Amino acid sequence: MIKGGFKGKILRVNLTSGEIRVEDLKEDWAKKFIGGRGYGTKIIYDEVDPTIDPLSEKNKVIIATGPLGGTLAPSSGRTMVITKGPLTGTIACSNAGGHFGPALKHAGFDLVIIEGKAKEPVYLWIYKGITELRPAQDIWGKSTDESDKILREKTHPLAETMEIGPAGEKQSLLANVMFNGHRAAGRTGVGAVLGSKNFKGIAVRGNQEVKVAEPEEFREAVSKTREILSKDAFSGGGAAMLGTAMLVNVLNSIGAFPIKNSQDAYFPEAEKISGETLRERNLIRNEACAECPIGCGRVTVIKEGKYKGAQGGGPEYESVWSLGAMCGISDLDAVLMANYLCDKYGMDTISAGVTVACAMELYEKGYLPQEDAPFPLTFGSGEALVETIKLMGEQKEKLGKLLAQGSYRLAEYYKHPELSMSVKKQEFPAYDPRGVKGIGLQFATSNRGACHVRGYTIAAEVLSGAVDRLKYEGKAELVKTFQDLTAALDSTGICLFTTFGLGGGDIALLLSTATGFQVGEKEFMQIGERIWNLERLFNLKAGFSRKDDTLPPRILKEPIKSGPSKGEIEELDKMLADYYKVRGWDNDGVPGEGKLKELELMVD
Amino acid sequence: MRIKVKAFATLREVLGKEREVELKEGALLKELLSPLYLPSEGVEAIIDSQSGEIKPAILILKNGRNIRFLDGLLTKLEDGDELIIFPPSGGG
Amino acid sequence: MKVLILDPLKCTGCRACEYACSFEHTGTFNPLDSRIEVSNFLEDLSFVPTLCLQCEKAYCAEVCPTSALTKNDQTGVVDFDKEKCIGCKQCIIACPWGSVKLNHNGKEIIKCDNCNGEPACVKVCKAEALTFEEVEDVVLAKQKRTAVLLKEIGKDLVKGVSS
Amino acid sequence: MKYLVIGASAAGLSAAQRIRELDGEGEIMVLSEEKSPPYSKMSLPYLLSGECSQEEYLYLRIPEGVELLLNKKVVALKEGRRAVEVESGEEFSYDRLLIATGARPYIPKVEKKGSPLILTIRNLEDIFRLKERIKNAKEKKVLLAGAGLVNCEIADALWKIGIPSVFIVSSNRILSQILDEEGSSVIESCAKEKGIELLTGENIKKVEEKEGITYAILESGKILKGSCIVLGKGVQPAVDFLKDTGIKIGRGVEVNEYLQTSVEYVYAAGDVTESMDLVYNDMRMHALWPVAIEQGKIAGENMAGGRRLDYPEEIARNILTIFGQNIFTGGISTEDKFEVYKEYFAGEYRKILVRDNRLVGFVFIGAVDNPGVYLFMLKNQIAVNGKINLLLKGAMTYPVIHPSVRNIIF
Repeated sequence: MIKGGFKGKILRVNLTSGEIRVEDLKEDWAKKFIGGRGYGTKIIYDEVDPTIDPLSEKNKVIIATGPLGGTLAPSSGRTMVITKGPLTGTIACSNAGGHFGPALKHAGFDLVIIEGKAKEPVYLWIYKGITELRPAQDIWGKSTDESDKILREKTHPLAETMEIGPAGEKQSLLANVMFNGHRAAGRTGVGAVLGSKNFKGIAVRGNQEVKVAEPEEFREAVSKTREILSKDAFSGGGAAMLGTAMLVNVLNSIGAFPIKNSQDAYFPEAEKISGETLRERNLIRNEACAECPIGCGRVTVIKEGKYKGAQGGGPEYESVWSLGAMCGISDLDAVLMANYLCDKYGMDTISAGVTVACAMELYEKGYLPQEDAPFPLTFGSGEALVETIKLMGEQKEKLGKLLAQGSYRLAEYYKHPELSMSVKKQEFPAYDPRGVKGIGLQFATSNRGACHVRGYTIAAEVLSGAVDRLKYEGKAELVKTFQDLTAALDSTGICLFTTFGLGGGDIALLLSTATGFQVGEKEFMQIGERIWNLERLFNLKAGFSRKDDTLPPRILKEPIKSGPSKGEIEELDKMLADYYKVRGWDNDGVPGEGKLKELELMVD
Repeated sequence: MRIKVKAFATLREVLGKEREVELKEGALLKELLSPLYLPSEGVEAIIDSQSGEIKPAILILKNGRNIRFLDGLLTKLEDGDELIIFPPSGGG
Repeated sequence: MKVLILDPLKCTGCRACEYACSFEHTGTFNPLDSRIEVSNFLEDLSFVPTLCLQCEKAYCAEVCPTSALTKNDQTGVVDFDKEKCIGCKQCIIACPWGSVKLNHNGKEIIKCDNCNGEPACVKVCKAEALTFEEVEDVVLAKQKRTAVLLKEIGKDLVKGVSS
Repeated sequence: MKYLVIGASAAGLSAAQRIRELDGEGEIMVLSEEKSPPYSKMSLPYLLSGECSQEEYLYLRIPEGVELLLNKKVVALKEGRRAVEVESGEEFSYDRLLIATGARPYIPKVEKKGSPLILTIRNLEDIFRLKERIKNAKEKKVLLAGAGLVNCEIADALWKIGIPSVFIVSSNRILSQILDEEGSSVIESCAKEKGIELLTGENIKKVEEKEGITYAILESGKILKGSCIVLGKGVQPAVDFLKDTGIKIGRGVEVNEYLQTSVEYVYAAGDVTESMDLVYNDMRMHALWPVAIEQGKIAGENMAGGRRLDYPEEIARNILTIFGQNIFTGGISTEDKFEVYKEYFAGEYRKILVRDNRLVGFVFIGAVDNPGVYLFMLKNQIAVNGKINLLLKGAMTYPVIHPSVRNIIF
């Protein structure tokens, strides 16, 4: 019996048959995997053959909330999108902020399973528990912000929406899933899977309550956690002041801020694209996701120049970096414009920026011939960035189509795959492993390709400075801890940023009082480990192995040329074997029977 | 000797964006982080007045290296060093 | 006497106030059970929280046939006595601000009661868009607020709904 | 100054209150024809259903310093002498008079045999009589002649206390005075679900009582059995005593914009008056509780010589909950006119009518969101400016109407 937190209902939408079914949430699964990422992964693991083509009809997409979504738990607005990712071929889980997740709960559902393929474009309307698949031909082709507007026009002005843009429709491997046109579940190409299913999106509005199992205890847990977050200097003030882009100066100051496709890791012009500058030049106001006391979201506008008047959400630190420094660009207006465009097309800003950077290096080195480039793709050119993003988003010309497949496939096409700054074909985020050793191990072992939010060791290696970023010792444990914590956290429905203030115990307390499950810190971390291993099992079955747990040769061999981390390379081998051992896996990175038994994953 | 001190984010309000400080040769970080050389509000934001230690999660870099992994407050400064101070931060 | 003050320019749209309000009054989370409501304007990502102004001459109280709604001179709050309420809903159509509302299932009347002097919404408003402030002369303060509000609104009425 | 008010309901008492506020000296007297202290008539169905748990809750507050006399039925107005005469022959003089006698149920002619019980619901005693009748009847079912607001509320109250009922209506649907056909059919199906029957195109021809059972013989020949018959065929202004006076009567007592009648020093307010309708642009009866309160206030203000307030044009509006559904209507709600926008989804019916960029009517069944804001828009004829979707879905809120509030601290 579900006592609280969860609504206890799952919506299964078969696009092939048009059938929509309501199923019960399985309590034993909820106990073992919580909701969100964990529960969604379990469904994908059980129902989707890991070897399928991610863009085939057989793939499924889970849109999931967690048990803390729709409550007053801090920052509980996350929505998870789980599928087999087309960019990587791995299990994929991307998540976004905003208000969609809570709205889905208020409409009566913990998660939605999208399966099959519609003959014609459709969208799903969920209203107070009543559902309907409706034609979406006239929204197909529209940008995500337009789509959001039309969906709300067609359904309810106060509906929360989820949508793909032209990138997803055209099955770009960089396609994301957007929420209300400005919050993104960005990575691994999840939007392309929906596009392949002719599924434009969801509009949802509900009227149901979300209950918690132990209201009084939950109230206390909420006050306590909100208080901790308010007192913490970052979550209680700094984040609201500068947004995530505050990190530009931090990472650059330690010389781990990759520039020009990671040819170096120090950007002399960083200040021009920093959070401080963004605040001065472009910030209109802060925006917060559901129930979030941190409020890191930016609403910005371009005040002058060619793009004057353009306005939107963001950019986040990662986007400022990928579209800025990584392309050698210090023109903040161009970066903002590129960021807004990515959102409109429904493209992951990180992968898009890094792919542009890759194209620029290919071009400058002469590997990408001039006849393939409609204009010079030179590092540092804001105009080239914006135009390249348009090519990519609209898949115009030969280059546009190539760009839309991401940096790896682009570089491979031009015979230099080593110039793709990616792991398992997914582009790097904004941290140079050569300057922060643990994050390199995290990139290499992440279950969805290069990624910072599967295990944000930056918090310990750089921000709190609890461990030395340049040492290799202890990083395997550190990475495992962060990975497990995040996997469990992503399953509750609250935001990763809460962990700057909250520990596993605090989150476990929120979870326990909301659901009535007795989960302590230890159990919570174990749930995370269980999810992590299940994701690994999926990837192993999909054909991934130790050889894929690696980093681009540049990171392993080319020392950083300038700045505070000058001379550093990443010696991944010093950590990888250790990591497998800490995880209880064999030398090939395969979880042993003992580990699977311990995690109660054997039956599967 | 001259040391460059840069501050970011909220600390800019109390320390200024960037300044140069003139110190005697061989001075330690501890000596620099005093009202003698920096605005007292700035020092208060960095140093816990009770314990005299650096406040948790304040990040101080000397030439890009976290001073925690050098000699902490006893880190020796040299002419031309660049000191960067961040308030607690996070990101993603 | 203390009154709730709203500053829409500070609102980040997190809706924690709605959840806190709902939880305080029902023990569950449902924005539709919240006395305070945040209007979102996605076009420009701006947000406006609105709640009961506790009018000096309250339309809701005036039309209530059973005196379930009464102005409390001690607290300044227009009190709602659920026991006396028969559910005729005259109050919700009388309030031009939409501050006396129906709950999520459309069955009960809900109205801001300042949480008996400790508003739950204020406690969770990290952005400080909502504050609970002591004012010396509530009537005067309210008159001033209403005057400002009405002056601005007067201009709006001529223009009509913002497009 | 001597103020006399006839009628102790919403209009009368709100006028008395306003007069008292403005004139601390004058004598204020309110005459009521009823024996019980003033109570809220619109709440009677709630007393039947039990939603109003105590009779006292219905009693209206008598303003301080106002003299109330019960059991004084006014039978004549002596305009020359500035006095009224009550049934007992007693006379009450005035300097200013307010007619707030309200309305009485319309009773059609029906053949009766034996002592059949035909009730109307207007007064407190009516509820007690109905309850008593049901209690003693052999056939526990109420026959409702007419399906207007009152009878629908009675049917709903009866359903809540477990008593079945049957509607007998001459028209083709229920609530035809406030709903369009789609709206009616939504409510009819809800009624059906609750086991409430509906016979359309029928009239009661004859009523008989045999062995404690009431029989209604319909024009079609059909015979229905029940505990009693409740007549709900609308109301008429209570103006009998104004016959042969100078008070002009149209649909109701005619008043000018200051709520003065055609006779000097005599005002009228509430259900007894007719008033200009803002959207229909003609004189109509707006026999509505909040209208009575508002009119009472304005009449009181003018009688006490305050600022001469002119009474704004009125708007028809209704909000009620029957058979588990909320219904909210305003302005033009029974027909499709001008620009019509409607939607029926998930059991919710919504319709708005727009004329010249202004909202002129609406029907909301099921979800009733921000009704006060809608009424405000209707009353103030605020430009809609293309926000049709927002308006249709019930999402109009005051920050949308008043964008300025986005930028001010209040």
